[in-house]
Amino acid sequence: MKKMKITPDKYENELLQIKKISSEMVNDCMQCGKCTAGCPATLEMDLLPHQIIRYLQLGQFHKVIESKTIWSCASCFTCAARCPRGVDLAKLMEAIRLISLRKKGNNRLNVEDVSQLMTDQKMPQQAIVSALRKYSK
Amino acid sequence: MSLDSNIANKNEEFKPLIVAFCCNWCSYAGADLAGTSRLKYPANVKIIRVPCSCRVNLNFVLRAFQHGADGVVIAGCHPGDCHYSTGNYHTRRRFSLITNLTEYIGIEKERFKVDWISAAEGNKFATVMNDILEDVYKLGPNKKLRDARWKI
Amino acid sequence: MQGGIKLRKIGVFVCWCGSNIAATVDVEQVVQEANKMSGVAYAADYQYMCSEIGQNMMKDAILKHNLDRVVIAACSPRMHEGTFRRAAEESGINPYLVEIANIREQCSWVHKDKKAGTEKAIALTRAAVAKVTLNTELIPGEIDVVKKALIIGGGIAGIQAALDIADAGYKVDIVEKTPSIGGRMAQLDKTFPTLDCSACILTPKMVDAARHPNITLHTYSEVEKISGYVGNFNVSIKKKARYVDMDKCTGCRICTEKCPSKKAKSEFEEGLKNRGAVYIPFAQAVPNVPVIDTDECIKLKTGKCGLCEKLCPSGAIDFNQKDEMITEEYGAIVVASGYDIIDLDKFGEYQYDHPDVITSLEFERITNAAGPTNGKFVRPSDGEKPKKVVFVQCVGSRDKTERGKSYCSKICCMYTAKHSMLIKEKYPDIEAYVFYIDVRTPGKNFDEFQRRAVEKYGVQYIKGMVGKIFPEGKKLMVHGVDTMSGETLVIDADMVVLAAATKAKSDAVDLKRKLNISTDINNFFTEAHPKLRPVETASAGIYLAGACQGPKDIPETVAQSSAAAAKVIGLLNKSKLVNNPCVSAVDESLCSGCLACTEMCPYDAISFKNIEIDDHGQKIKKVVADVNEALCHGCGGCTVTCRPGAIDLKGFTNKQILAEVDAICR
Amino acid sequence: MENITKKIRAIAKQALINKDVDKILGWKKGDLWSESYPAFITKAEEADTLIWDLFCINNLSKFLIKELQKHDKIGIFIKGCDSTSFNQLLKDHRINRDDVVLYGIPCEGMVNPEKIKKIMLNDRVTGIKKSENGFTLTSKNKTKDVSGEEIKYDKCITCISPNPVVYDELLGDEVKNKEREEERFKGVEEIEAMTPDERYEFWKGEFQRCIRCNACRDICPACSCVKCVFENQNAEISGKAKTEDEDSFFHIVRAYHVAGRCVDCGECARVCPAGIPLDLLNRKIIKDINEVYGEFNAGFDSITPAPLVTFKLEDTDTFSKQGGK
Amino acid sequence: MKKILKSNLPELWQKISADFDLFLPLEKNKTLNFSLWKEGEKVNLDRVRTNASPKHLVFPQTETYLKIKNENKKLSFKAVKAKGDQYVLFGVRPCDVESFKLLDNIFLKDPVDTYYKAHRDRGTIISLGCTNPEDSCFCSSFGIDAGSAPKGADIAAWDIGDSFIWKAQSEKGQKLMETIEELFTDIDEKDLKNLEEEKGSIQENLKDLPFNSLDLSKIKGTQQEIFDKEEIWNEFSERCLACGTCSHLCPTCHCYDLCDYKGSSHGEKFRCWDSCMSSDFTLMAHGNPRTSQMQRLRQRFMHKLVYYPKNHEGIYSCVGCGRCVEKCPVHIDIVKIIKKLGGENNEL
Repeated sequence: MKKMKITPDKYENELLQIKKISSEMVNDCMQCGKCTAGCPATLEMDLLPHQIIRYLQLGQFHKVIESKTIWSCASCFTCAARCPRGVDLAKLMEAIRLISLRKKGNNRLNVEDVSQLMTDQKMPQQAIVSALRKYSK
Repeated sequence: MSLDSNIANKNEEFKPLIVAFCCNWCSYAGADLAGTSRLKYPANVKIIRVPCSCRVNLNFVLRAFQHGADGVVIAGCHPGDCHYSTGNYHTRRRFSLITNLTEYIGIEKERFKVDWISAAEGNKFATVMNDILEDVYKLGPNKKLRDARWKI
Repeated sequence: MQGGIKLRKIGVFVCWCGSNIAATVDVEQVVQEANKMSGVAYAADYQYMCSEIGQNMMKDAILKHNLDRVVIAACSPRMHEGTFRRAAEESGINPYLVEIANIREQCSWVHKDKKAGTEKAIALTRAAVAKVTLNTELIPGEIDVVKKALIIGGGIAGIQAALDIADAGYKVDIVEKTPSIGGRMAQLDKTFPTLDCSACILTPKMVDAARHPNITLHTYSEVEKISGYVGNFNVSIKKKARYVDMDKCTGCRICTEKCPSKKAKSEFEEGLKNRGAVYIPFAQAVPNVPVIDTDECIKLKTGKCGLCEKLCPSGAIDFNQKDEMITEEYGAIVVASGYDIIDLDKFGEYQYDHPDVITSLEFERITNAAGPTNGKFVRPSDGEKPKKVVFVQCVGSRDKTERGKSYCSKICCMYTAKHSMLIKEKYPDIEAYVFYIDVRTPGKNFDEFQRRAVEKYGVQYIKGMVGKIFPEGKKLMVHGVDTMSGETLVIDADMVVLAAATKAKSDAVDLKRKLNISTDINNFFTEAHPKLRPVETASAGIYLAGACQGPKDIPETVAQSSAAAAKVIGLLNKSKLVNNPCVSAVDESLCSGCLACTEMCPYDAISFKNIEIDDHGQKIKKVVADVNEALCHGCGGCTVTCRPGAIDLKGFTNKQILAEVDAICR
Repeated sequence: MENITKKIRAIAKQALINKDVDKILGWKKGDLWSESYPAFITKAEEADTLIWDLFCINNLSKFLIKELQKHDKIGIFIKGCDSTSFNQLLKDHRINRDDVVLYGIPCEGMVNPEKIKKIMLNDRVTGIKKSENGFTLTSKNKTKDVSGEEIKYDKCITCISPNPVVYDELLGDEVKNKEREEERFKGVEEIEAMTPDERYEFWKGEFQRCIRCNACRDICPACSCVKCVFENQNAEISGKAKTEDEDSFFHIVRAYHVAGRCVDCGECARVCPAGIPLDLLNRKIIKDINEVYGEFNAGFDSITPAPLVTFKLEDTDTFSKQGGK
Repeated sequence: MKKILKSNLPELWQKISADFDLFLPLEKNKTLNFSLWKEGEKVNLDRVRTNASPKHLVFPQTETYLKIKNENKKLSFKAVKAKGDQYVLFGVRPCDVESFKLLDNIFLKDPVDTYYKAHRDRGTIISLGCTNPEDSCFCSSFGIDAGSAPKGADIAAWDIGDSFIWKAQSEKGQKLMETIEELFTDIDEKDLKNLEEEKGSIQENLKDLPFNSLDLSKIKGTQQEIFDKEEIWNEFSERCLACGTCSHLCPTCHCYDLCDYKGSSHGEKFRCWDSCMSSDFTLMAHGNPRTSQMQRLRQRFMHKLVYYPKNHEGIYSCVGCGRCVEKCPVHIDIVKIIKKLGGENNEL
């Protein structure tokens, strides 16, 4: 198994962005694994929830962003509810998902764009609001 | 956060003076802790040590304003934690009335703060000081109650 | 008016504190400015004023320039005020003619800009000079010491402290809330890291304490009120009604066996066993005298029964006993009130309400030969012998959420290792798993001990936590993770032992108020200094021992107890105590006798007296306030209630503080 | 009023003849229609000079301090506000209840000559009479009917203790009409509504007129110190100088010193020769105490401790964000 | 003599205040005082009596006369000159005008009080006849004529209904009137008649004042005898609050105290009004020579009615302005004292 290079600053921006979106402190985590232990969706995961955080702590953003895990997370918040350190992993997962979405490009939503979205009568109000909340950060 | 940086771009003329009366057991220790943890707050804050916040007399506060203070802070142990068991309960009552009275006379409340700062709250000490300075900068120099003869 | 001060010869000494001060404060400039201040006769600076050389430099200057007052511009007075006062005294100046300007903690360390820092340092020095100009010689008063100590709490901490003090020849009273001394340690089965039986080492000490001529036990009693001050505490103790005459009772236990009411859960057995309404908490209890539980006793509730009364061969049962209040005088107090463990109802995932999920303390009882199962290790639910036991550590410890405690409970790693070992020792066929976040075993022979569990007994240590537990039939499905392999795992356990976090006693806050000492955010009592004064409180004469100050294991507790005992002995050994001379004083010519101060004083240190004054030859009788210097703690609250300014605080007089304000406002 | 005067004289006479008291404190009539002043009598024959009319505004209680140093037992006539002052003096341990015989007089409020002069400007008043619904002012060449409100002292209009709260004997029937008591804090609220700068300007303007005569202090039943801090050179806060800062310093400290002890008799404002509304300072503090620490009326009894020498654990404060919690 | 229409007064005030400080009876929150006039202030010339007398203009309540600097422990002293610009004081009633003369007797006699002199010299005083004297007025008892043109005034003025008549009495007055001529018109017969009527009506009003019966010549007894009438002094001092109202409001009281002030790095010596009522009056190292309130109160009236006349050709140190009668919180006033001392003509 090849050695892992620890590169905390390589993905500085991404990590910052994660923090900005999720406002969670990954370094609070003590790797007790309670999130994983309680997670109902681990079967579908290539990286285990606590590993996601571990990799983030080590700056291994690429490993995280490529993992199936972030898409398998059902956001059931069991991890968040039980974490003794008060880290909301679900939020982190969401943040990573967002970044990956953004990487695909053209899905930033600016306040200016909202007006023309409004013209679409079929577009539900809530969708616009939550879209703005998600894609404007 | 520290104001030192901000001071630079504030008008050079105005160097506010904050007189802080700190109880020996909590707030003065809190100020020391702020020091030991190298927290920054502007040098405009000058501390006077009193055994207990209940030692602070209205006269001291007025005298400070008379002689050039732009803000006054009285800091004591949190209610219930007074080293003299009940001293700060009296501070609380007295200065609830006094701060209101001075405000009634025309001294902005922002200039005259009373707060509880424990020996462990170096952070809070710095924050309280930075906050009142922020406010005093907004208000500008205090001209009220000034003793015109004090400085030549 | 403001003048009228006779010329002073003040010496100002500015400290560099290496670069700590000198880096942000232009020390030379401070000295220059100081020289200009009125009253200053000499000013100088030095790298380390607090050093031997620095102090000598000060002493020499005092003699050379016959200075009568001293200002030290250096670190916080909380650091070295005492040092410099002593030095001044050695060179013939009253120690209270020394003032400190705090130009380190409150200046150089908090400012970057050297110009501003220097200006402030000068201002602070000027303030100190202004104050010291008005300082007066103060001579401390003397108070007698009551040669007797009070220990609050009869656990191992209290017992150890009591024995040490008593052996030194001083009287000691132990006040214990429960019917017997012994505390938590009495509940334990074995002790780490030696695995010797807890009772075997504790019981002898309990007996010693009971037998010792200098020790008086007040069991089933509580401290009601504490007044007074170091050397002269006045404590009222409530002795709760036992309904059993301690002198008559022989401890034959007939009553406890025959008592018809058996519903009460035994506190000592952690609720795993019932006890009678009249009971002795445990076999080796000291004193070996039962108490009657008023909530359970049929006689006391309904007036009927009274069986024990009839059966008691020595007629010791006395239903007319009432709570009794006694007041005693003490010179010193040791607080050794112990700890609790958190309740687990907020941790639903661990299924604590399931009978086979138990806390470590319950485990101690179950494995104990004298315990509810007589030492047979069986499941509480069906009395069967378990095959797989899962231990979960950090249950509520290192938990930043409101469910738990942010600190490490310190003892869990070791006793969990102990527990797993005990099982394997007795029943090698049982599988033991330990879920942990970290294993922390600092301490003599601690790590060796824990490794033995792994290496010799094959206890399965899994780095990772348990996420949830589901009962399935007779089994408990424990869902956990091994974070090292990255595998999630499920264990079909028969029994789960939770290492619940320790916490401060629920009545700690109450006790703190009575003692007028402080507690930290977790309600553990705070020591006077985390490193240098670990067993003293901020209140003179009150000391701390054991887990009431923070989680501790037995060796540490015993060590701290002996330390506290040493402090107490040192105190009681003094023939007289000097008290803080910075107390209030009344100017009788100004006092109107309104006595507002007497109402305000937190220590009832101010009373009144009738005097006769001579007003231009005319004799006038009047009432004036009168301060008891021994009781006065010098908070100064009275000075503010005094409208004419008749009562003032030595060392912090109105004039002095006004002078400081003026100096700062230059 | 006339028959109260009769009673006063009768009581005073008896008391002095029977030697129940050594001295009687009451009021006498002056040369002008508008002046009645404190009178102390020791001889029975002087009793007939005592009166009770619309101008007996002087609060007599404070005189007891000085008089009781000379006499063992004193009889005193007291209005509502005098009686609350009396209680305050008891609480401040300045006098003993047993040395005093209290003759209470219910009071419907006193008349302010200044107000009358304003109404009858340049037309000299010669007398004033009670009419069925108000008063009739007579002057050289006309008479005018006015309502009580027009000519009574403001402090009397919003008085909260028209009847004595403590007495040994009550003369006349208690008066019901607590006129417009609820407007007691109107003046305070008006000032509170101003901006800080407006407030400062207002008080500056008022204090400027202060001539430092200390009448406000010397008349005040709560200012009973043997030596006032402003006369204590050592306190270093008393400046005799007439400067803006000294003036405000004096008035702020004076107001605070009577905080929780001021019985709101309003004499300070009444006697101020510069017409500074000092009661607005005292009332502000009273208002705050009521709001922050619960309704408290100084002098309504002589036992409840003053708000500023006690506290409650659950007290809130007015300065910290968390309100002291 | 010239006259000015009341409608022109605002213009007059502006004109004068252009090159003088102008002091007028101004009404500020219900109290009337001589204060510096500014545009929009409420002038009230109807009430005869201002709250405080105008003496503060010539004898400020506080006046610094010496400054001491302390630089690096070196002291330097600097005498301070009297401050203030030229001023015009209008609306002074004859009694207050008279009071200036009484103060002159003290301060302008050798050694001259330079501060007082400076304040006197820079002022132009314009008196005003008392159209409506008040009950408490008793100036006539001191030979002051409320309708006359008092000698002390640089200009004397009267209210004749629609306008004021001004009569210059000194060079100063002359000068002032020249500078403001254009606002004035010459007077005709009718005006003179009105003036006489005004003076007449003033005398009318004065006739039935309650205190007309005062007659100080009836006060009998030597200084010592009066001094010894302790029962009288006791009766009054009993209720005296020892406040300074009387002496501070009195136009003729002139006692002052010398005080020190300590500044940041300097000191000041200043004088300020003192009151013989207060316990620290003439306080000395050994204490106060007058130990009781009785003695202090006696001092005040002995000074007004006995000592001062003794030193100044029998002039009493009172002008009957009636301020003490109005303002004493407990109605101790010179009228009652005079009457008690027998200074009353009971035939009237």
